[in-house]
Amino acid sequence: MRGQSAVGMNGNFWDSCQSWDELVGRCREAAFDVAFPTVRAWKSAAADTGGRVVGCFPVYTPQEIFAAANCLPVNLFGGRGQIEIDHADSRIQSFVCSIARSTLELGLTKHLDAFDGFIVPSICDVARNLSGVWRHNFEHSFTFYLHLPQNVESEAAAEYFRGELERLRTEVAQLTGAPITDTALREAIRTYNRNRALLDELGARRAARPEQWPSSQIYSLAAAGNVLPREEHNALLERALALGDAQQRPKRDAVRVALRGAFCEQPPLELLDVLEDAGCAVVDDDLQIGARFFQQPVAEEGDPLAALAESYLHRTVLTPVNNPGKRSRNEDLLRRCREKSVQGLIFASPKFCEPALYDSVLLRRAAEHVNLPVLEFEYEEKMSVFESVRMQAETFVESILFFS
Amino acid sequence: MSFIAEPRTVRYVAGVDVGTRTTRALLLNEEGEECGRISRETGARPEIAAEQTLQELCIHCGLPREHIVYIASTGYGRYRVPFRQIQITEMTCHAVGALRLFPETRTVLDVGAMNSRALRVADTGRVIAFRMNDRCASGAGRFLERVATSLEIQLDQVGELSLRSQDPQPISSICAVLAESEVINHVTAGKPVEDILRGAHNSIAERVIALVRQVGALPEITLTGGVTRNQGLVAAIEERLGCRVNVSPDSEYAGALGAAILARQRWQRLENSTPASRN
Amino acid sequence: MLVAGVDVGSTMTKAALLDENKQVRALAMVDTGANVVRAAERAFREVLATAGFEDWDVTFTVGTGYGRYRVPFGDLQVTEISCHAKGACFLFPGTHTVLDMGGQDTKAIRINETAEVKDFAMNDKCAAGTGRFLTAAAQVLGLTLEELGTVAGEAKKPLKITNVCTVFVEQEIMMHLARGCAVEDVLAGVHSAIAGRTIALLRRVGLEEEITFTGGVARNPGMVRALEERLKLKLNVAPESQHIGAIGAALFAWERAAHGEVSKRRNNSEGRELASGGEA
Amino acid sequence: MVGNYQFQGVGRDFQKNLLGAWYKRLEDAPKTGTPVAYLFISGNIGELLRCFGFELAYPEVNALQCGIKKIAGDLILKAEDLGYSSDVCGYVKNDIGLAASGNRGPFGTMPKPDLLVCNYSGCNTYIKWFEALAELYGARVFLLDVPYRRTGETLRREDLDYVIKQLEQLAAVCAEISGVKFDPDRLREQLEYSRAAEDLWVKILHSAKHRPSPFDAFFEAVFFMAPIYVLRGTKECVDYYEAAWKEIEERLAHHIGPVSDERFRVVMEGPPPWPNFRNFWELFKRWGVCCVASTYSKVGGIWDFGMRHDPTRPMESLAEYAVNCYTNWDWSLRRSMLKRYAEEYHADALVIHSVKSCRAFSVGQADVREHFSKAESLPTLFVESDLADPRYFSEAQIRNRIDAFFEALEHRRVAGAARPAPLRAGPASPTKSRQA
Repeated sequence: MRGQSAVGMNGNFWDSCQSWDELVGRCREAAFDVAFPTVRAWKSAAADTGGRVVGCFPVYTPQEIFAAANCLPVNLFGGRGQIEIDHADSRIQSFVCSIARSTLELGLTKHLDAFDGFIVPSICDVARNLSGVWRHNFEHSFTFYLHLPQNVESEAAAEYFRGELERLRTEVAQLTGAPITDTALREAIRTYNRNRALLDELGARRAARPEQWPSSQIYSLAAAGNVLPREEHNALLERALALGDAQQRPKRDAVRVALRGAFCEQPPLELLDVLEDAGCAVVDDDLQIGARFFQQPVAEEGDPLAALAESYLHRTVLTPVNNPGKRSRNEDLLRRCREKSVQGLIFASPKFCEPALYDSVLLRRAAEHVNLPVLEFEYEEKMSVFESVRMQAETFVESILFFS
Repeated sequence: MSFIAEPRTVRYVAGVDVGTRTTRALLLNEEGEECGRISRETGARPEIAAEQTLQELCIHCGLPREHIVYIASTGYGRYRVPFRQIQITEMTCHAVGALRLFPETRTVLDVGAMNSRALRVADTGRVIAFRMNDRCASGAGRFLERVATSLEIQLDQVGELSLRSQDPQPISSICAVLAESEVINHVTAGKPVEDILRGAHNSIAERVIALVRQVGALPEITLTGGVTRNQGLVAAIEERLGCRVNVSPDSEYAGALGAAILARQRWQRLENSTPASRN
Repeated sequence: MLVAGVDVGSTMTKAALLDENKQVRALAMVDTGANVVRAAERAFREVLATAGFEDWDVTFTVGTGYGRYRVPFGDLQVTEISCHAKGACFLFPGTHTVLDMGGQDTKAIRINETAEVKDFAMNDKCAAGTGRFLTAAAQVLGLTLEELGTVAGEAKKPLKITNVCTVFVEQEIMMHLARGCAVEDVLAGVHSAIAGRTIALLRRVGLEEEITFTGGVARNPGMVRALEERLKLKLNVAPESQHIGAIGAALFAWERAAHGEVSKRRNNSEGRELASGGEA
Repeated sequence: MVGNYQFQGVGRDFQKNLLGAWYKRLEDAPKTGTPVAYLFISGNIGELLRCFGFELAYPEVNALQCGIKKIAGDLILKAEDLGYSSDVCGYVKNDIGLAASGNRGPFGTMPKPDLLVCNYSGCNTYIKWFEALAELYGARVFLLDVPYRRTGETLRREDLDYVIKQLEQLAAVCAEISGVKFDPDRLREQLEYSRAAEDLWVKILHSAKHRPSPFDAFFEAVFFMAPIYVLRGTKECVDYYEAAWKEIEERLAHHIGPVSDERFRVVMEGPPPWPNFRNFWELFKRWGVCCVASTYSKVGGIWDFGMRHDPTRPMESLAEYAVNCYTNWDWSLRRSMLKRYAEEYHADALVIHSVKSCRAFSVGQADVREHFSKAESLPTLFVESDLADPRYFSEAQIRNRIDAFFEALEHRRVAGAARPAPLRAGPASPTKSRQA
């Protein structure tokens, strides 16, 4: 039943979208509705087969394991600025990032009643403690804390993480009541590899012709994947690639920028529009990076869990919350900037996000060392006033356009 | 080249700075020399303020409107100037303006009512790095207004008074509002007003200088914005920086001046090339 | 027998005078201003004058509010939290939760039948969303605090306001107005933004009915409405909501006096000088 | 008065001398050519590193010292000038600021590290901290990946094996850097000392079960605990706790404690506000409050429930210790620990001091407050400030909360009694209170 459409329509629903704008519009409806309509639809369609829904906290969760078990893994990105932090405020203090507070709020306000479980990877101190708070407040639901090794070069880590995935596999099997076969896992890996390839293709096309692929729009296309089965998202993305090229937009005189900091808490869509209005063309970003976390496909043969473990340890995009091992975050970022001929670097850190705030200091130094202009500001998922960001972005653009 | 110069109309460029409180306009001729400046209250409708300011400027300089060939707007209302050719942010303009006022400027510190900004600028006027402090309590002007009220003294006196301080009192609160109660606590603890005021000025200086350091302050440092008129704050800033800062009575016009300079630059480019469009 | 309570708040200083039957004989309120000591003196003298008594008629005086230790003639200091609990419970015996919104602080207090404070929570490091925020909003729009609520009532489509920082409310409001938003919609947004923060605070102590709303902001009908709409229940609001802290303080004084404690002023002479003004 | 007492103040003075000597050794390390390793307090594996002749430095402890000496504020500003946000950990900024000013602190000069051992990956901030130092000093980082102790009382075998494997790798790295061969006997010898010190320390902690408590398990413990975290595994560390225990025994004999009149016994959760340590303590003393148990005194490791370093199973017990520092415990374990403290130490209330800097500590404390004040109906006070950044300590606010809280407790106590409560906090008499 994994071909099942989440929007409760036939599998080729997305092919029926005739225009780019219609496609983007539908994605927005599906992706940013905190009532999770597509998830509820999927749940009711999967009811007879015992399908389960599990919410995944950023950044990285091996969703293949859920997909292989007749589960719908849903990427949770907090309240998307649409809900008030009300009940959660008495559980997590105000100096903690919005996403942790609003994700808990989603749970406490019954937005997640279609969900059967929650998984938190060990990305930071907040996420780690959130797992305990979650377990305390939702005692009877499935809560899994996933330990992501922080010493990727140690062979002990590979073995331990393989075991960690095995434990997850066992617990998920208990949740659904059916064992998870290697064959099913390999199929899921193939589907996710395809999904990552399509997302990368989307990014590549934007990098080639930014005016053609407005960031907030391709963001919405990618975001739909958070609440859809991957097969369906793949169909959607294929349609998008077909429709996108047909678009004709005037070429704009803009500065090519790389955006960093949004690997976990997501900015409001308006922020992306404001940046592009101000004359930035975002050609590289780490938005919703979890969906395209691996730089090469996960091995589709052999032991699937070992393959997932190996990919996590050695083929990931470098973020502030995974250990680079022998690699270097600075070089990684500067290389990507060169490849995409980036003219300016924007560090947009979520307020109170310590990992992002620590890294931006070191990365900024590295960028300035090669005379790559840097703009830094903070955002919150619930921000609604963009005047200050707009002005900073415009000044940044002016400093590059007028004086070079 | 001919011996008889052909009669031709002189052409001008203008910069219009639409601030929250005041709208200022400044006129440059083709050679980039200033030909006039004017200011008026912004009021509720920036469009109207901008329009009237420009008209007054024309009258003031006695020239027909059509002789102004390029107009750059800046300030918070920059998008609401209907007749602009381009809008530029106040940060870019302040940098260019400050550089015109003090050619050796490498750092600009713009302290406004609520926001403070530090800019590191190249000799070209290009903004190399900048930091804005638009977090709570960053507002220098507003903070002083609050302190003045709670001390029951005139705003224009606070700077003067603070300079007489022998023993400045610390004010630590991050929130401008809560800082008031600290001020009141000092008062009731019987501390002299000038010491409390100096403390308030110091705490503002601390915050804005943090911005300056973050952009990597290089001399010379030029101070712009409304609070430049407050010697107390200027003194507090200089004391903490351990160096003099440039302050000019014209600094209030730094934004309009910068806009005008960039307008002229842009117009000249347009004259000999067709640049790409920016919205 | 007469007892007094003086509540020295960040913006207003309030005084209450009670007699042996716990009847409120007089209330007074003055601006705190820069000199807390003088404010306390003024409020105290005013309340005596209204009721027609002299300071030595007062058996016992309790000081409260953030300036409580600066009430020179106070025989005892009690935090405003205990006093608001006491006062609220006195005026509305069914009270189990007290919400006090003053100038800089918002407090949620859970109490039992005997006004015993079970739990309390306060806004933290910043004055965002406190009474001062409304004052600032009123200033920008040139309205009085009383008008604020009324105007907000006329809102068609309330605005979403996220930044409740008191320093930035001006900027944010001006920006919305510049975009052509209606004043009432902006104000409604302001009220519901504060209500949101306040209710989060109430939840920390756990929202037990009845809820009594005290402090200056309780005078703002718009705030009352915004809270009642979100909570879906009615709030107790007393006409003397601003004086509840002072009344609570007076009640503590009454307990002491009832147990035969007598003000130090009664038997020392410099006490009188103190009471009759004089800087600290 | 003090004459009657033979051992009072020993715990404090001895500790000062010990730390002084240790800092001296660190300062001289470059001259003596001793290799220096930086590591963290939480679950530290100092015994193993000492086997290779490393002198150990703890950036946290330096930050703490700067806090108490009230220079943290300036150092933090220095780090913020380098681009660090006002929202990141004050300890880290303090240390970066210190490094940027030649590493000269109130304790002397810190030598450069030859090895950075991030011995606790549970705190992501630790990792970021050493990533920054690695770039600063060009030193090598060894990251010991310590799995979180998730819900469930029993240790997970796979977690221990994982840590043990890494400890073996660490030993290899140490040998490579120091050129010293690993000597198991030396490790066993140190673990013997560790265990001895741990036994004594636990005796001291348990003494707080007496009424009145002879010692404040938070405000005093933070000084008493220093040696077991930084010098554990040495003989002088054992000597220290023998001396400290004598002091406690004497206090028990004379029924004296940190407050002259013990009116409230509380369990304290969270670290202290170092730059305002004294004022903070005074705010509680005014009410006759004694902390009878605290979680901060367990940041390094938890022994009072039986855990010990064990010479017969060196690596195994090092691993157990590493995964058993307080912040590595899941909230369900932390809650049950707090509950147990409240019961076993007969506490009247729980006080949570929530610090912004340390998310590992504070995220979820509000949930704990929720749990104890409602489900467990244990009076719970929640105050917020910071452990290093003086800008976050607002005395007026904190005092207000503390006064209101104990006022209420006092009411409750005398509820029904003839006389109303003596609302004014009685001052603790200086003559009898120790370590004040």
